Amino acid sequence: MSTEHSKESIQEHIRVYIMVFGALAVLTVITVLASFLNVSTSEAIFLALIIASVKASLVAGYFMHLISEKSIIISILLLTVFFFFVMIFLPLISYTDHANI
Amino acid sequence: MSSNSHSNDHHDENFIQKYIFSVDHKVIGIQYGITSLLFLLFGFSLMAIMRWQLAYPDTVIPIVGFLFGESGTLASEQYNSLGAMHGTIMIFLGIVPLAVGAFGNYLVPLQIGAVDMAFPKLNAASYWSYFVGGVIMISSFFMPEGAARSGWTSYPPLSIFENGQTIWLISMIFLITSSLLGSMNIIVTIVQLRVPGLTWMRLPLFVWAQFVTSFLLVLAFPPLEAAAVLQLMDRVAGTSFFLPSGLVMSGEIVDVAGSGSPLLWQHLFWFLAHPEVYVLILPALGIVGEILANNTRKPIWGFKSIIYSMVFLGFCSFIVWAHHMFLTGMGQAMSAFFQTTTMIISIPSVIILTSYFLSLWGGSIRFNTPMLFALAFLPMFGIGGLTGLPLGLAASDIYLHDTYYVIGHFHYVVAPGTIFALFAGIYYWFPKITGKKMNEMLGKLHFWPSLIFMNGIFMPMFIQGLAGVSRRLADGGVSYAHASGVLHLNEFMTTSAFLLGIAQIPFIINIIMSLFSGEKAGRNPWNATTVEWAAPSPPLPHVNFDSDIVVHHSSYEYSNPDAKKDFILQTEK
Amino acid sequence: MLDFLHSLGLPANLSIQGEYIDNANVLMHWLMLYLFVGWGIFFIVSLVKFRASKNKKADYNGVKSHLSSVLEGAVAIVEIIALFGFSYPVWAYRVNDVPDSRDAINIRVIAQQFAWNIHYPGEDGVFGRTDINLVDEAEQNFIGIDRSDEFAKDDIILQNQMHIPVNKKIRVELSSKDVIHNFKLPELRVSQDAIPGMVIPVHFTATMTTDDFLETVVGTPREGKGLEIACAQLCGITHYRMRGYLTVDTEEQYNEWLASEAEYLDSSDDDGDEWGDDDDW
Amino acid sequence: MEVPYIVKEREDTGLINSKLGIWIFLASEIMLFGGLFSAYIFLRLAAPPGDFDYWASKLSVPMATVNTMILISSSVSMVMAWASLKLNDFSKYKMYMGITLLCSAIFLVIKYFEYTGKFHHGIYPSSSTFMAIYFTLTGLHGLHILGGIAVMLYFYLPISHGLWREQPEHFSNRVEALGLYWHFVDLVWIFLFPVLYLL
Ligand code: HEA
Ligand code: HEA
Ligand code: CUA
Ligand SMILES: [Cu+2]
Repeated sequence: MSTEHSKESIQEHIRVYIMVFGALAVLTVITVLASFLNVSTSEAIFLALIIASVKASLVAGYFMHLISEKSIIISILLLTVFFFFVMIFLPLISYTDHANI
Repeated sequence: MSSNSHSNDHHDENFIQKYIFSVDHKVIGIQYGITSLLFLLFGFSLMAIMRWQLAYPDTVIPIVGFLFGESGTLASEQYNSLGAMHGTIMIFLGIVPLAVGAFGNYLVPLQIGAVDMAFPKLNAASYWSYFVGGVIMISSFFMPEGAARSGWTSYPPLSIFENGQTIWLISMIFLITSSLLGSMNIIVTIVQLRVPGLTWMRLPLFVWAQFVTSFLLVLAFPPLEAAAVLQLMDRVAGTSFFLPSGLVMSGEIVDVAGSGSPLLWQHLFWFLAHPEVYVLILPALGIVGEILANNTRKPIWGFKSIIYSMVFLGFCSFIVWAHHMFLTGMGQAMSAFFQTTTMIISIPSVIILTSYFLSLWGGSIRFNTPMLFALAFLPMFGIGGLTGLPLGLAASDIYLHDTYYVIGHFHYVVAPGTIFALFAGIYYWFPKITGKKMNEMLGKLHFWPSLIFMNGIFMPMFIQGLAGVSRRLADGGVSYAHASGVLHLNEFMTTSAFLLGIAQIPFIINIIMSLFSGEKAGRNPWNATTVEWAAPSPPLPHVNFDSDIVVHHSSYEYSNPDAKKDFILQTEK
Repeated sequence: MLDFLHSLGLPANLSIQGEYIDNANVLMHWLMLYLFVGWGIFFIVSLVKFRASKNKKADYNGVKSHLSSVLEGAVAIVEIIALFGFSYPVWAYRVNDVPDSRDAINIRVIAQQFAWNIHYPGEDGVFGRTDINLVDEAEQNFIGIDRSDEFAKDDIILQNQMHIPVNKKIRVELSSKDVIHNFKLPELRVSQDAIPGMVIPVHFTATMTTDDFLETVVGTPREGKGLEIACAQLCGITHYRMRGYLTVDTEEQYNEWLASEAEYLDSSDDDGDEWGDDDDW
Repeated sequence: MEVPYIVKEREDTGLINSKLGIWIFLASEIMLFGGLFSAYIFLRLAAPPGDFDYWASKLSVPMATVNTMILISSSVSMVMAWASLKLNDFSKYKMYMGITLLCSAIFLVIKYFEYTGKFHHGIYPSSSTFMAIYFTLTGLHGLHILGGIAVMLYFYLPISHGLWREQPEHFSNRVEALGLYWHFVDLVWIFLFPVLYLL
């Protein structure tokens, strides 16, 4: 940390944090409002997850500094995310496959 | 290392700090080792009682019969308890802690030239969490409900209704936490604490194996933890995650909200439990690699492809799990997917084994005890692995699923496979750990009978399995007509199992005797090449090495034609 | 190889699909045998040839040929053949070729701790209504059949007794009342989990009657013991003796048996007394 | 001899130990919550249609919205606390850490009222599969908050301040690791909120 975090860059960071905070607040309101929209369930799910993912990326990218993180950590996380999706979707697919017989 | 480190502030530790609540990876490794060997012995004893019942159903159990009630015989629910606990203890309290906790802890820092694990306190926490989990697991035998009896797989709905399961779940949460802490530590240690010059491709196979293993543990265990929490909720909070609507238990409608799914548990369980079986085998493969290189006096053939295979194996192990679930009514697409991935995953295993075989060619093979165990590992793992193939093919699994064929398959990989590799490791590194060599004669007296009796137990299981005898039968199949042709084998298997137990006596004697009066071993009794042999035997408390370590060579420089000796220590200039 | 497996203990196969399953098994065992013997010979030769007492100095480079990659490729090819040639088709037959209920004998099997409830639709060919609220063990109504339902009047419900005709497609709808069981007919190479909350169809065609089968086992330890329905999934305390009896009849025997069961149903006002000759329950 | 790379990054990886360690821990946490999310989706598919919607409508969206805001604020104040350390401003650090603690406490209080509100209406985990997963997910999340509070208290109270005086770098690295954990807890909530309350 010592090298890349000069005083100025930290000050710059702080500005970014405040902006991200604003964005998160706005997005939260949007999520709630969107849930009152009259859309089909699948559209609602899609919309809600998109917004949540944007928020999550903001937190991970800026608060957790992932956008400037070292490649080892990024690759470990990519691996994890891959298995995360495997774990979520393979049982689901196999559930629907079960129902077919 | 760093200039302002307080190097000598470890001298005034008292006994408790030094041996009980130590944060030194070597002490923790030994604690893990002793505890897990005792659990191994305990798991063996449970199995001995089961095997007695299988060979002589409903006769009085010799010696320990009084533990099982007035009749002195084993009731079927007791048999189910012993089975579930044998599986659980062997896997989660025996082999994994021994292979990862003990060997990983002790050797990884040494082999990469580090002073300790990256997080010593976390390391101690990991051991104590394991210890508490183990005590809870054992305590379930003394609870009014008794120990868990739904198999180590704990399939709901049975596990929701059967006695003893709550304690099992709580204990598992401790054990999972322990493994998570331990494996995070190992990953960070390997990434961060390698000494200068020790590049990834110079790491010994054992370290690679631990690295991949740790990733499996970190990423596969949490889903089981989640599943355990859900099952605990089902048991104590009356939820119905795993209970569908409309259950009728012994004539009464089960009063829960319903609409849960028993298959959800199976998915989450096997998402862990398949990678878990590679957790059982990878450290063993690593140990065998070390010993083969050392005792053939030549580099491991196909070193790089072995490493790639291990990584690939680890990766693929996450996408094959449902081969344990073929008969749950799986459709065409999923069965095709999972049997294909299962066939794919067998290829890297074949590559690793083939490379080991080819490493023998051109060697100058020494047959000492560690080498004998390591060599025996190869065909034994071969049998186990090969019999995995018909199980992995959905078509043949229809017939073989949940028969003794499966029991035979996996015992060949874990018992004469992994256990032999771990024995080999103990014989091989004992001089490093204690400074004393183990007795060769007793070692061979341990090896040969073990090899024979292991096969005596597990080979007939394939025959029983082909005859269609199911596993987890409290009477060994007496009730079923199709078992009648192969029942006579039970007695033979049981006798072999008891003789196998007796064959361990030389081993225990050997350990104790060598500890006190073994031949002194120097730093490098086997003329080996990896970094741990540059440390004194035993390595210094807390710092391991007595000189600065820099690595100049790849890990198995044996019989290099340019060198004067037949081995080049990695740390030599 | 099949003979060899039989000599080890594999029982005779009595069903059409069983043949394909056995073929897959045989192929895999050939592969295993070749690999094991091949590697085994190499292993032993290496150990003898390169023992330290004979070969003092190891060769740094070792094997140079790339034959091993060829071998690994060969293993992969055999596995591909096994998958495409044997396993996928068997599975497709298993899950996609489930016969239409009009083309097959329909039987419902409802597993419970620790018995198999076998439910025949009777003469009208339609299963009567069942309702879990009607389950009454004391009244022997294990599956909650509603006898007041029109279709239920002629339904035959038995415990642990299953009769099927030979050479006819059988379609079993498998379910469970409590925990997971596994409906296993070893000689017919049928095995399927019975999972509560799910109804899973299983189909098979027997190729030999029980009587003929019994003749083939004369003189073996199995002599006089017919076919059984095994439970192959741990399901509780007496899982080990949860078994039913399967009788494969000729067409005439089967019809006769059906008629006698139906008669029995008519003669008794109490619908639940015909639990057959189950011995040790 | 001490374990190296506690304060100074290792050259080839560019990392200190604790940073890598906490990220691997978070990876395992992703899989833990992933298992539960997987259960949620699986059970939602298996449930009778409309069942989840019906039960979800019993939850209080306003309370959860407020809680979302609070948790996001705590995340910001956490990262500000760390930045203050980097700017060598310890009193600001104390202030921000205090805010974070306060926010997390409020979060738990609101959660407490949500839970007891449900219990008053006779709604328990056993009421339906949705409620079961709701209580399990939020309960586990709450435990994570509780754990976070414990560690935050440690870094807030003077017992840990000796380290700041002796090795400020080491101290701020620890706070950074704590922050990463805390943001993760926030991140989980960001998904829990729409998944449980809104869909
Ligand atoms: C260490 C543990 C371990 C290992 C390594 C494996 C390895 C494999 N396993 Fe096994 N397995 C278990 C432990 C293990 N298994 C356990 C514990 C169970 C039961 C769980 C339960 O239900 O309780 C099980 C169950 C199990 C099943 C489920 C069976 C059922 O319930 O119906 C299946 C199905 O696909 C399977 C397949 C495989 C395959 C394809 C491999 C492959 O990875 C194997 C690849 C290896 C080879 C192909 C060998 C190559 C060797 C050579 C080529 C050389 C041979 C020659 C000589 C030595 C001379 N295993
Ligand atoms: C790692 C896992 C592992 C290991 C090593 C073993 C080892 C053995 N197992 Fe086990 N077994 C399982 C995992 C394991 N098992 C599982 C998961 C099941 C399924 C459970 C279920 O159905 O749910 C099972 C089930 C199982 C069954 C089937 C039960 C049934 O289905 O009804 C049988 C039957 O014979 C059996 C036998 C044996 C035998 C004879 C050994 C022998 O190989 C034992 C060898 C061990 C020793 C010889 C002890 C060595 C100890 C020492 C040397 C101590 C030294 C001590 C000091 C120095 C302090 N096992
Ligand atoms: Cu029913 Cu086992
Ligand atoms: Cu597996």
